[in-house]
Amino acid sequence: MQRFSLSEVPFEIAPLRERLLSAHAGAYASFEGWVRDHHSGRAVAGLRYESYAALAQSEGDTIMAEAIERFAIVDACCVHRVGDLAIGELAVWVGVSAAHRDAAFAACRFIIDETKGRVPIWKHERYADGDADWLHPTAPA
Amino acid sequence: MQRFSLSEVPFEIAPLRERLLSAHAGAYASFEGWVRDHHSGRAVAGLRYESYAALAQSEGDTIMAEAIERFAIVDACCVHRVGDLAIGELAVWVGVSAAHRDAAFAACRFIIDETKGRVPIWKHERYADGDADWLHPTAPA
Amino acid sequence: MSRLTVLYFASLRDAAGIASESVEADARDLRGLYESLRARHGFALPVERLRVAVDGAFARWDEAPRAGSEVAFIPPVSGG
Amino acid sequence: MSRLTVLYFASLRDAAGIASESVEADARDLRGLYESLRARHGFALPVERLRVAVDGAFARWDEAPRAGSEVAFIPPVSGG
Repeated sequence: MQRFSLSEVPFEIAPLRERLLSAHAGAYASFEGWVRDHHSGRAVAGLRYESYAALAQSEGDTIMAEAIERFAIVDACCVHRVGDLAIGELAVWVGVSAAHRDAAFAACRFIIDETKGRVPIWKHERYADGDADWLHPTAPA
Repeated sequence: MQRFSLSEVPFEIAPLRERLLSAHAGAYASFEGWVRDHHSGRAVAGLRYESYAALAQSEGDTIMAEAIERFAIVDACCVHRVGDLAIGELAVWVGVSAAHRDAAFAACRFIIDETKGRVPIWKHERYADGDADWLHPTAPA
Repeated sequence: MSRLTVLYFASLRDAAGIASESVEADARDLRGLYESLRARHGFALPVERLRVAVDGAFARWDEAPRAGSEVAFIPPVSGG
Repeated sequence: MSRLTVLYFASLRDAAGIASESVEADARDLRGLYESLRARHGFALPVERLRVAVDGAFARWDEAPRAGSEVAFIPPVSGG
């Protein structure tokens, strides 16, 4: 199972979650990032995610391996969209199964934080006023 | 929308999650508790949840109101199964939408912790060796 | 004397062999009511490990039993 | 002189007007290579805010440019 992947098209969560189900796991934590209609006080019309695909894949793989190593989890998966997204669309999904909820929550948080901080994906926001911009945050988002 | 509910039958997550989607929400955290095949080193064959339904409902409602009050979230929902459950079945589900992930994770954790600690629901485990027992934990589980 | 209904859940119900019963309470407070029922049914759980509810809301152990009310003894919960 | 390929992403690509180009690198290290390309294309981001990758793996700024390699300058990321 490939734990990290980029998707150029909308993807279904259900089959991904299904793969994490296990008779040994009592806890499952998940996170979803959705495209919001506002950012820093500006009305957002839509956005585009661009990635350096080869490096994003290897960095994503590294993050998932770190999560498996650090936390007492059964399995984990993360999918990040690239391309054009509309308001309300799913941008990123993380799912983690574990025997206990402490590890499930901690690993889920770790994966989304590291993905946002390290994986070479960039967000290009189009604003309602016609402006558009690349987001290059100065501090960890 | 009733934010907390007990369910005597298996329930679908998708329509519950759907109700939490919002153009204002950029983050969604969820938690699921599944019936594990082991507990404290013993092989578990299945379990039954019993509740004091009237008090469980009012205490659940209180927890959800506290979560809405304490955290910067858009909405939240929690459903807990009662009755007989097999290994791998969904026992409890929590979903939270928020503008940002900090609040989504914190509220999701709060709701599952408080539900486990305060809502009058009891777990009766049947073990593979034929034994069975009510779980009355001495410390917060 | 107050006639009221007592509800039993989980291990208390198993020990009592019934889910509820109507009792004549002569105890001064709910704590005393539990102690007398514990003696009758042989409940393992001491009052310190329970909570008590009256008519569907959590109550205090030092409240007096009210005639016609529904009293529930709440063992440590284990949902989730 | 090392002929290599440079990849541009996000605001760097917009500023350069191209996604990649083949360059003759005469800089001593990758930091120097970025500085020369920054001067040519007018990139707003200083080297301190970037990371650098060579052939699909993160690299160090003090590495020497290698002929035939693929160098990518990584602006601050904003996925999630």
